[in-house]
Amino acid sequence: MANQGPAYYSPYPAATYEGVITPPEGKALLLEDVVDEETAMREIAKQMLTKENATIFPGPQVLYAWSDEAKRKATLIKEMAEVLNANMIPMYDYRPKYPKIDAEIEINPNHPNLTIWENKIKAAIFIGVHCHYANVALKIVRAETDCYTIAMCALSGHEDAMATIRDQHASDLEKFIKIAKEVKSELGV
Amino acid sequence: MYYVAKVNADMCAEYKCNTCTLYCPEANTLMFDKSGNTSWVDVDRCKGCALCVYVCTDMLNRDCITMEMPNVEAV
Amino acid sequence: MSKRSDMTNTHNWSGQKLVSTDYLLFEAPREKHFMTGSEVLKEAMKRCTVDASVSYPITPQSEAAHLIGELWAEGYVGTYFRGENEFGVMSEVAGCAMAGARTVTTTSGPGTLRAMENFAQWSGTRIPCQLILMARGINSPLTIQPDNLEVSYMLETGCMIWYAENVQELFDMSIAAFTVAEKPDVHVPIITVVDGFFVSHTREAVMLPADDIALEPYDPYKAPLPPIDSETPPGRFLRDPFVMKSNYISYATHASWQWEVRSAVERSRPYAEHYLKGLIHITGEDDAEIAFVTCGTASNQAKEAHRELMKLGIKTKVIKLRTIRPFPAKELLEAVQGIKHIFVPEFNVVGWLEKEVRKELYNKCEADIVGGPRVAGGMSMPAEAIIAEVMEKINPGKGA
Amino acid sequence: MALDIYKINPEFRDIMPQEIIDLEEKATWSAKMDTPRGIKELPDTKELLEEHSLCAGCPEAAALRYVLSALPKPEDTIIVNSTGCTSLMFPHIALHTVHSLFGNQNAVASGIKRVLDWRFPDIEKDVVVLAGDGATVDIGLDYTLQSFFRQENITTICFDNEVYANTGGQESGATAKGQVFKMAPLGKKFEKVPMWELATTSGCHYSVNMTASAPKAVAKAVREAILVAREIGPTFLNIYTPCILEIGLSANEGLGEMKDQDKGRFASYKHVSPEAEEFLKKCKEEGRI
Amino acid sequence: MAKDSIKIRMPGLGGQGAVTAAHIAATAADTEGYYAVSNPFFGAEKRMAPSESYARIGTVPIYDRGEVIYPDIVMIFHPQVITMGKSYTMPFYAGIKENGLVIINSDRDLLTDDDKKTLSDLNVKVLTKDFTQFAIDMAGTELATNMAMLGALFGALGTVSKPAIEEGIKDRFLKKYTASGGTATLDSVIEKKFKKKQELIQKNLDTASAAFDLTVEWCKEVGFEQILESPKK
Repeated sequence: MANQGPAYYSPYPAATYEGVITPPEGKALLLEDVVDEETAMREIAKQMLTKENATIFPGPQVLYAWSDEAKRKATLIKEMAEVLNANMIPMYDYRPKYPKIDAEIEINPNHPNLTIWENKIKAAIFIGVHCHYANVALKIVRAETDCYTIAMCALSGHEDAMATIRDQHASDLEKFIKIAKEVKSELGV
Repeated sequence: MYYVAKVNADMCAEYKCNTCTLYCPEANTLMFDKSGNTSWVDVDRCKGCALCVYVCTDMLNRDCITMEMPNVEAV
Repeated sequence: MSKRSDMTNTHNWSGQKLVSTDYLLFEAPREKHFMTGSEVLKEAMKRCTVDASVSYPITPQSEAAHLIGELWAEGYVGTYFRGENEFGVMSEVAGCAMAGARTVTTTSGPGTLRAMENFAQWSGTRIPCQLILMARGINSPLTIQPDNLEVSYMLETGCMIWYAENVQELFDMSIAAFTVAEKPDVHVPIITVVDGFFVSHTREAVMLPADDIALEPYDPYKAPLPPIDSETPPGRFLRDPFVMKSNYISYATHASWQWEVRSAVERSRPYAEHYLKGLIHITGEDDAEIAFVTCGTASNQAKEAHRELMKLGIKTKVIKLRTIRPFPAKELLEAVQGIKHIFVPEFNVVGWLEKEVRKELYNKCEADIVGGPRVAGGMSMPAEAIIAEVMEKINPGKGA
Repeated sequence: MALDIYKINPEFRDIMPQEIIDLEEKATWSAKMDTPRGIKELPDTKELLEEHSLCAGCPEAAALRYVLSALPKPEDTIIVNSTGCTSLMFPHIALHTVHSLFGNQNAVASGIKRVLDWRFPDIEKDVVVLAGDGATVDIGLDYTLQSFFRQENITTICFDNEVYANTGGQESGATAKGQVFKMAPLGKKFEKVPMWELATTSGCHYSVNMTASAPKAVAKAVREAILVAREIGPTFLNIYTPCILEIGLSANEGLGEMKDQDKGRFASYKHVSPEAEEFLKKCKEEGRI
Repeated sequence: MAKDSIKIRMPGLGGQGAVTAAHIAATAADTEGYYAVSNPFFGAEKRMAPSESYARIGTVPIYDRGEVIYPDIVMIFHPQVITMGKSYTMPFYAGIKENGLVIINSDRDLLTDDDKKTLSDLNVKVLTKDFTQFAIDMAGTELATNMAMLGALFGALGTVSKPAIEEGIKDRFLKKYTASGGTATLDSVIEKKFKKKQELIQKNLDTASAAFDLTVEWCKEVGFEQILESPKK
């Protein structure tokens, strides 16, 4: 069984109970520290490039071709996965799935830990997941796994992730990819 | 309750009938193969209610469907 | 009736110029008017680019509900109708908000309790609607008079709760309320409370900006959950997924969901801080050793008492809580530094605010806390009663 | 745009599970079809329903297949549900849906419909309520009828199994007189509530009582009811979907029970208002039915 | 070393009698002189949908309630609990304690190498057997699967005697219990299969007894030791 967090079966306490909330505009969060966006981007790239089975979890907002922004982000996320040597596993919707998910190829916000255990994922990026479900999933992952979670949010960010950057639009992803490439060559991986 | 439906494709194809597929309570479980002209069962989704046997045997007098033990493969 | 398609980049469907909340609240020039709480609520909603409202009669909120109906008839509100009862109304509000509308409704006392199941559903489905609660006594025996016992039932619904003291605050707060409730990381319902009659039916001076400006419209695509409109993925989406135990680990899902709703309320703090200019307001002497912790009309009454006590040479201060959920614990603790006696005057029999204050200050503050005075069932709370309570405490047996 | 929300970005096609790809490629969306979609596509297309946890042989599960196959425009249809057995299927419908509280489904649907009409005046967005008899006739009767009185443009479908099945078999208003169920240990004391008649007198323009024994008949009624609701006013369908568990039948006996009741408590009832009749005639001429 | 109390988790599918099995297990243990409690945990209580029940048995009073998060014994009533994840916990043995036991009703091995390693590291023994076929052979119906599983449980415990098990079974089928509609229906289906209630009980007893003996032998073979203290008489 996967390495389980301190709470094991209960996602408590949530980060807000420890006084951590979403970062202000223009800033990012690394654990409980408010930092500059670029600092966070570098750390995110480092985590993804050095942890085992790093994986990107794209959510519905980027998986489907419903807007120009979604189409553009899809291309960038694919490139991001290549730069980070990361796998991609989709969170294609949010419904509890019956009778069970195929944890090898999909992730569900109601029990995201299953996918993380199954694939022994030690670092993961949530992107394009609606904030509420991202937060529900991040709380469970935080409690039940030792995965380093990263939320790349188009809105206000997610304090239950270990690293979160906010207001991420297509141009910001381009900036991240550029930084990730730099970090990659520094690390020589 | 360990049984799932099994369609005898040869017999079924003789009737060009898809009545059972409409009555199956489960979605995308008892399907119709247009090229082979026969119904077929997605074993993983079948709950074994045997309603299709009622339709084929009792309603239509045809006996093309039986209930059988499925193979459960190790994960 | 107006059409939503009449909206442009600069003006809403009723032709009002779209402005930021900061401009509307803090920068736009204001003029003095003289009106009741119900009337001022109409003025506030008129400037909020409201998509939908559902109403139902109950004293004392009926007037406000009529007036929002008039706004609809005048073309300011998108859609408006009368529901069948409060449980129905709050359900209809849920539907409106889930479908992507900025939605407002009003209720009072027994209506609030009738609708109760909906409030937890509202927060659980993360809709940012606004309920203006004009507090009134709840049965039995029947009363239609002001009394805020009903608020205690609302405390753990997962909704934000703000409390306005007077007509002016009702105007400013109900505008800020939409703005804060609609922040993507907050996005939970907001209940703006005023004491019925004491605010709804009290006419006083109020400063209002012009009515040709209004808030930017609500953008449902910046919500933490997709709106129910079939226009945004995932196509396969259930707004309130029925997570049963037969789906393994659903207890973790349900627990996380609940904690997430409460986390959302916590995330509103910096926004409320900005738009309300502080979660608490303090009136009185910095070096006072006596404090009144209040909300709503009790704040007014305590300020009267404060002024009279000053005449007797007794220094006090009034710490008015403007948000109840989230509870301004840090601000309150700072405000009671150096205080020896805390009084919590309330308009209900149970003293729910006293309990909240005690819980937050337990082991953190040396002050003696007195839950009183209390009135209920429509009584006013004269400054004399508050003064008597204070004098009894600091000068036992001697009276005021 | 509604159909685009099912379109997968090419960059992710290779990581998407087959059922999601099937939904895009093989489900019957109205925008992709020249002729009206319908129940005839069921046997060989991707359905709008995934696996769920209803009992083996449950007639309600079959009826939901017919309802979904008959939606005139699924990509622009919102379904509102209530608590009960139906809520076990709800999370598995491939559309935007709401699980409301118990009984308030027609109120939630009213709010949704009015706002969709406000936000999208030029797009036909259908709102369909689907709930059991407890939700429709007992706890939610007020909200069901009031939505009819208000002439809301929604379709209400009651899956009538004549019992509270999800809670373990208690008498409901739709239970037949004399039936012994929990909470009616001496048998039910009053007649089955004729909800279809109440619907008619409360202003529904289309009201039907039927069983789910004939898939095509159910599909036709659903299609007509939704079209009438869209253009004219509220519509109601009462469909018998027996709880085989609570009446002691085996998993394969539900269909026989429905056929029996075609001549019994669910003998065909159909009310169509004159406006609706005229409208349906027009729809038929245009090939929409 | 034997413990003063153990917890048993029984995931199965609706209609298989896992709830009844926990009920009888606790009744039999109580008859034997143990402290015992049983409880079901209903999700959507549907045929073929996940359903779980729990029994706790000890020589000391049992205060623990609710679902068993940390079991000593896990009894899998249906292969789909594993193959389709029809369980409240994933993986199905989540939380199992050292030196525990897993009983699986299946005609073939369903465990992955990872599963086997995890369980063997914890010295958890696994008994996989087609108890449904066993029930068909013994009682003539697959509906006696739960009786076979019960027999296996008590065979492995070794400290609840056959007379106590008999008492548990009789108690369940001869008294009137508050059961869900589904359970009541299945009760009547089982009853219809036999001419008399007495015959039903006898067949059930025979099935449980045979599974008991078989498991006693198995425990000797694999070295599964007494897990629960003997009752204090």
